[in-house]
Amino acid sequence: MTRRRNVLPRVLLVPAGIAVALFSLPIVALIARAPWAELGSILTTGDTRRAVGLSLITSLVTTGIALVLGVPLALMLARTRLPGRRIILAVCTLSMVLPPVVAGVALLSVLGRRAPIGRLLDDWFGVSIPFTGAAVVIAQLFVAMPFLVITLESALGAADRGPEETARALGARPWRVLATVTLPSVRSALVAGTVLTWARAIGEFGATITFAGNLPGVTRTLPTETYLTLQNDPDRALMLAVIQVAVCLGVLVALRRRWTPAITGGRP
Amino acid sequence: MTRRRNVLPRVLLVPAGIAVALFSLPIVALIARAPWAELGSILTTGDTRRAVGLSLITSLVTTGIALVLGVPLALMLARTRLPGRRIILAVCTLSMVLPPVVAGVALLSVLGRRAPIGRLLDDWFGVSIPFTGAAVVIAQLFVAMPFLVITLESALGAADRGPEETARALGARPWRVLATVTLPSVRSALVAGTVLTWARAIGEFGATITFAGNLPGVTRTLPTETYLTLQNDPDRALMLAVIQVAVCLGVLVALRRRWTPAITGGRP
Amino acid sequence: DTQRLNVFAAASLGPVMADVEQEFEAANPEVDVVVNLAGSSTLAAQIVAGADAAVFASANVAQMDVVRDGLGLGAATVFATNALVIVVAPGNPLGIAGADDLARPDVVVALAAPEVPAGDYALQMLGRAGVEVAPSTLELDVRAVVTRVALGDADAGIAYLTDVVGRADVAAVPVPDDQQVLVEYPVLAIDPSTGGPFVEMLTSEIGRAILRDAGFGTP
Amino acid sequence: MTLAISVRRDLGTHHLEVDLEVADGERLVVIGPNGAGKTSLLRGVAGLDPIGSGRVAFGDEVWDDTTTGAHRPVEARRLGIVPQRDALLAHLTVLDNVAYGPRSRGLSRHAARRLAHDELERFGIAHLAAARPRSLSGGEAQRVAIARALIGEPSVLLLDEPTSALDLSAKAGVRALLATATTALARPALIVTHDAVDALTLGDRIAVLEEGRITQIGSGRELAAAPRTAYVAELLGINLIRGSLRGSVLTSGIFELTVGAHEVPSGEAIATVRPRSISLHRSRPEGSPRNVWRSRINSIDRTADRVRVRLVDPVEIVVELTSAGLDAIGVGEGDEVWASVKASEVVVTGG
Amino acid sequence: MTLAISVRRDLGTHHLEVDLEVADGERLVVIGPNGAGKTSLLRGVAGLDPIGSGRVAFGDEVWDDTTTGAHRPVEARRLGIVPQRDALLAHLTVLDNVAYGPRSRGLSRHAARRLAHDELERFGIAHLAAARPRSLSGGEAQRVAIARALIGEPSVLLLDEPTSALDLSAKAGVRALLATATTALARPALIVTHDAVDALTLGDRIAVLEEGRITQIGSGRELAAAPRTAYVAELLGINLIRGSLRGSVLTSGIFELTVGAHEVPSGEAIATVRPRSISLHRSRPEGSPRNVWRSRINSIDRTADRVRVRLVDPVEIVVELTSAGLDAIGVGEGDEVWASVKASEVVVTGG
Ligand SMILES: Nc1ncnc2c1ncn2[C@@H]1O[C@H](COP(=O)(O)OP(=O)(O)OP(=O)(O)O)[C@@H](O)[C@H]1O
Ligand SMILES: Nc1ncnc2c1ncn2[C@@H]1O[C@H](COP(=O)(O)OP(=O)(O)OP(=O)(O)O)[C@@H](O)[C@H]1O
Ligand SMILES: [Mg+2]
Ligand SMILES: [Mg+2]
Repeated sequence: MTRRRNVLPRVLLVPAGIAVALFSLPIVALIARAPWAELGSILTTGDTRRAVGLSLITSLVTTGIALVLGVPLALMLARTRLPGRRIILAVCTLSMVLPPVVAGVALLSVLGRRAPIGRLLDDWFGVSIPFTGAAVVIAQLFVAMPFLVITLESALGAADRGPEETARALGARPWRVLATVTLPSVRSALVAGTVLTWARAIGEFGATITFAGNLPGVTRTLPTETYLTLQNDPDRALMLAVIQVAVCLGVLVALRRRWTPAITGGRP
Repeated sequence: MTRRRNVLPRVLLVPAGIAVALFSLPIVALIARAPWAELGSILTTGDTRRAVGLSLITSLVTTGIALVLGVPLALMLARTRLPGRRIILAVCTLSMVLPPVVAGVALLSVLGRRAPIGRLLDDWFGVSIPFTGAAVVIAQLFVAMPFLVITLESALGAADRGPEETARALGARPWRVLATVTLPSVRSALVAGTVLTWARAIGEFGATITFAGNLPGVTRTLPTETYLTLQNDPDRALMLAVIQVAVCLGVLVALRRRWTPAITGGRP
Repeated sequence: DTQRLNVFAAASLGPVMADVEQEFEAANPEVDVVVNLAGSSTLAAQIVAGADAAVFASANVAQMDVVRDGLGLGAATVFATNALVIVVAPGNPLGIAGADDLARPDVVVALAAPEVPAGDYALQMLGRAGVEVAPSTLELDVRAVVTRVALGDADAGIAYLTDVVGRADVAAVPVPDDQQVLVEYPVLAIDPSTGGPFVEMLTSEIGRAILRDAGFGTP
Repeated sequence: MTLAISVRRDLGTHHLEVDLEVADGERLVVIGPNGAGKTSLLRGVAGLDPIGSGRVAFGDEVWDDTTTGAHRPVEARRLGIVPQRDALLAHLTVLDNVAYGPRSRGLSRHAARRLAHDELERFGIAHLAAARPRSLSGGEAQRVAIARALIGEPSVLLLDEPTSALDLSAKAGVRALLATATTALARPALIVTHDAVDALTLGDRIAVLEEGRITQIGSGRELAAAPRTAYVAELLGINLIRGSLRGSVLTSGIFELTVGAHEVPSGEAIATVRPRSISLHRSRPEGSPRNVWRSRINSIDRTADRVRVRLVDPVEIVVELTSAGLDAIGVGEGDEVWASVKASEVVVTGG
Repeated sequence: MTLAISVRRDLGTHHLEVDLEVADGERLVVIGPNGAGKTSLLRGVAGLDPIGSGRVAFGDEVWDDTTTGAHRPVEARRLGIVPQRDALLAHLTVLDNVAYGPRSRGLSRHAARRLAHDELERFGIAHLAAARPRSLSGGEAQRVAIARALIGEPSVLLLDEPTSALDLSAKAGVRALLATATTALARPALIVTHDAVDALTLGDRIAVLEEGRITQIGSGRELAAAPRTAYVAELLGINLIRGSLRGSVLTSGIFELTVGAHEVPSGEAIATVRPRSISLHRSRPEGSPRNVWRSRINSIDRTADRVRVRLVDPVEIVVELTSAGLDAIGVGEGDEVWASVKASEVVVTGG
């Protein structure tokens, strides 16, 4: 509790330092190069604010849906002997492997107006998914949810089953076991997977633009806005990227505040 | 050991099923739409084969370097009281949040020939990083390594410290504790993080084309090739995407074969 | 011992550049042409950041200006032109005859974003036609506009003629001359000694023939 | 309602083959050497481990039946259970661990915590309510686990070595609490232990499990009167020698023992000798005892005023004497001694 | 070389304040009630827990000194250690667990495994070599942990309740092995236990730890002769009554006891009475005993042929008698009885 001694070989500081440099130098360069003078004008632009708002909302909705769908999937994969277990895991990974633009095309091939399911939706309900906020969320889900599923599945697979047995022996039904034992025991993986999913969702751009399109206020997210600005006004685009970084940092720090004590609280 | 009863609420099958559909339908659609007649001609094209080779090599090199750098970083973050711990974790996440093209610009701002560090490298060693295989790897590292770091950090943070204490009490020095206890205890997170990193790396495209360029045989990876083909021959591009999916599936299955028994072996 | 010649070319020029490369290498066996294809703005950023480019072939004048300003270089040569068309589904089921029909409420329109050249040109064209269009999406590049129409999610879009040449999954409705805009492709030898000959070939009759085959106009 | 157990399961090195009935209100203690299968049996009854083939039923509730495939999930068996290891839920406080069962069975959080608090008080560990399991001492954790098993109104109690980490006075206290609780509950209780005092004090019946089979079952008194195996005899502090009886002489290998008056027919037989009835001598004793032999001291266990000397060669025998008595002879581990016992102290029963 | 321990650490509810020396070849047993701080002490000495403030030294090797900040990491202390819980490395086989220490100290894999195999054979568990810890029974796991602690040539042995999960014969065997091993090693050994037989059999000296402090230290004989606290007395099966002595009468609350001949001055004093010297009666006994009082039976612990009856009110006293004796009186838990003891059986010592 007082001084806790370092149990790691010192040499590890070298690669760890290189890794930190690799992550932070480009961000620092970005911040250094950005035209801070334009910050005011950018922040007061309706387009930017709409894009930030849309990005935040869609990425959070995506994260929410990813939790609702991804946690059950991870549980099924880790805890039951599903026949196609490994194939499903591999397929989850594939959506990360596709270039995002191809992912967008693939989504269009399913949900586009002329595509099998899209046509049904259109004919029966008059609903068309592309060019809507829903499409943005679906595109983000497709590329970002695997992070949650894979992170969580691995943690669930490694978790000791003893506490679940104990809970059941004490009379807890499946839902209660899940809520009070299984999920708390993989809480840190859940947090990590959620953060990864959210970060990937808010950074998503290729699949979104291909599947959902790009209309200010409806489907134009901050990454799209940044990419477009990069075409004509690279400096301003860097400033947008810095704003993106700042927004994300804000959300992450807010989240960490709420989550981290819960994670590390148990350890002395 | 014989029949193990399902301890999960049945209803979870519904969201899990939706999630599987979300992942698999677009892939199925992709495969259905791809012009299989062209497969032969594509596979015999030197460009395609070079791109597949380059993608495999760079992504595996990236994964290797990510392990060498990322594992120590995750260890440092989880196991020592580094002052900037949380900030470093957040910064790791930021590189995922940036649109990949912006990430490429940021990398150019550090390692471009006119940029601070790039200029030093050029002046002192005559080395120029952009437009080389090294640049491809660096771009992939920048966007893909966070998955390894964050997945592993969370698993290390959650892991019981008891076994490490036991190992030390038995006389194991830090390196040995690391190799025989710490890393084995987070093996499944290590595998998950490695798979995520590799998948993200082999799918990387925006940062690569911006930072490393798109030189056939040198920096033109399969996603870049797919992107370019999409410009001029969309159907052929779909076929390329299917090839990418097939290559990745092959690698994943090969990896799973080697890894999975080790992961699940301990559980009854 | 071959000499390497880096050509930075807009992605839409890919097939053209591949053919010119072949011709050039045949004529100059000691030179190995390497074509770096990407969006014009990406290429411009790379060149300004110090990339070792001998030739820059841009899909628009603005990005060429970025490079010229950034490196303090002289004027570029226009080596190709392009024309806008209205892209529709094969057989033109909605009977779109011209820009006016793009304003119809039953027509889902995809345009390129005004930030990219094709979007800028499309706006100019619509301006000349005096039509106000409410697009459903502003794509990041012109190919995506064609993809939209090809997949059927959009009924019509505005793209370059070269984008639809030889495609069966879309059809083109020509734009009358009075609404047409001038689309120019500039090329510049960043390194005149090595890049000059390549630019020469591109602007020679050989290059022009290749460009015409791909649907480009030649000045 | 009776808990009826019939289990046949492969344990790797041996088979678990147990048929048992535990009546309502009965405390059945299962005792046996390490690795005999006690924990496997308990976990099988709980439904945590497969039972291999067989049947477990509580009254007319079938918990497991491998012929019909009937299975009642663990959580529906209303158990009061203390697992042998890792009993507590590490992420919950002590209070919430104890409240977990009642809460799972539908009580409000408040009511469950109140109940848990009372239970902790009964066990004298209310001051630990807010602690996390990791910070508890071994004995504290075990007391919490027992409190948690007794709370609510479990149908069946399954306790796996509930007192192994407890100090002497805590053991006595917990035994008293267990006795009261099981009597009040009037439900079957299956208690695994290594502790002879636990077994004799708590067990209405004691089942001895050796290598997966029950070798003897009965009240403590019955076991003490006629232990059937060396393990039971040792547990109860009695020497047991199996051999073949002819007349008044029992032969076991090269060892011969003259036994007291009996009506056991010749053939396989068991002789028992109380450790206190054997004397030790430094040299060959003179006088009346019919049985005198030379042996070697293998080990000496001490209690406050007595020592238990284990002799080996030609036969394993434990001798109990006072510390002063041992000092008077002046021998230690590894030394040779003479042992003697009167024939009348050697009781013989059929094999 | 001597292991010199001086530790002062906050344990939440109380303080751990221990000064101890364990000589080379000495087995020091630490015994005490649950939560007293035994495990904390052991982990502090090992370097696994902070020692708060103080100093731990082995010969002239300083292991921890909070005044100078000196610290020798755990792995450099060459310990033979059995932790109280989760002793084994779950992902290694039994053989590799036992081979882990020698391998860590530089032996080749082959040599370490060979050594480990021999050690497992010594403990009679070589057949478990390939098993994973999860599949072991509680007692099997504990034997593996002890084997692992004794392998190699540890400088100091630190064993935390090494026999708690063992059956009776395994306990005796392990005790014998421990005794041999520590004698052969000739190194300090610190052994925590709850088991009086362990303590008296293994302990060259016994340190009694209560609420973080050592309340008595000495050989088993010394402790038995003059227990200083109720805990020690109970552990050794002796009754202890603290009170104030005036002449031949010791007063403790409302209870008065006439004591035997003594030379203790008036004032605070301790009386001890052996449980066997007290008699129980159903009704008030006639005759010579000077001390006769009415009491209530709180609990009864049974061994094979004897029972220990705990009386409460007006004073806590344990009485030991034969099962037959108890049956003859015909009383049970909760009943009122009369107790009597001769004054000459009540030994008094200074407070
Ligand atoms: N999952 C398993 N795989 C292989 N063997 C097992 C498994 N579980 C138990 N065993 C073996 O079955 C035997 C019985 O184990 P069990 O835990 O039931 O013993 P026990 O009687 O409770 O012993 P103890 O008194 O030491 O706790 C042991 O030899 C053990 O190694
Ligand atoms: N990390 C901790 N935080 C708070 N309290 C602790 C911590 N570790 C130990 N304690 C408390 O210190 C006391 C001593 O614990 P310790 O484990 O040393 O007891 P022990 O003598 O080994 O008991 P037992 O015989 O039950 O194993 C206990 O009351 C325990 O709750
Ligand atoms: Mg057991
Ligand atoms: Mg302890």
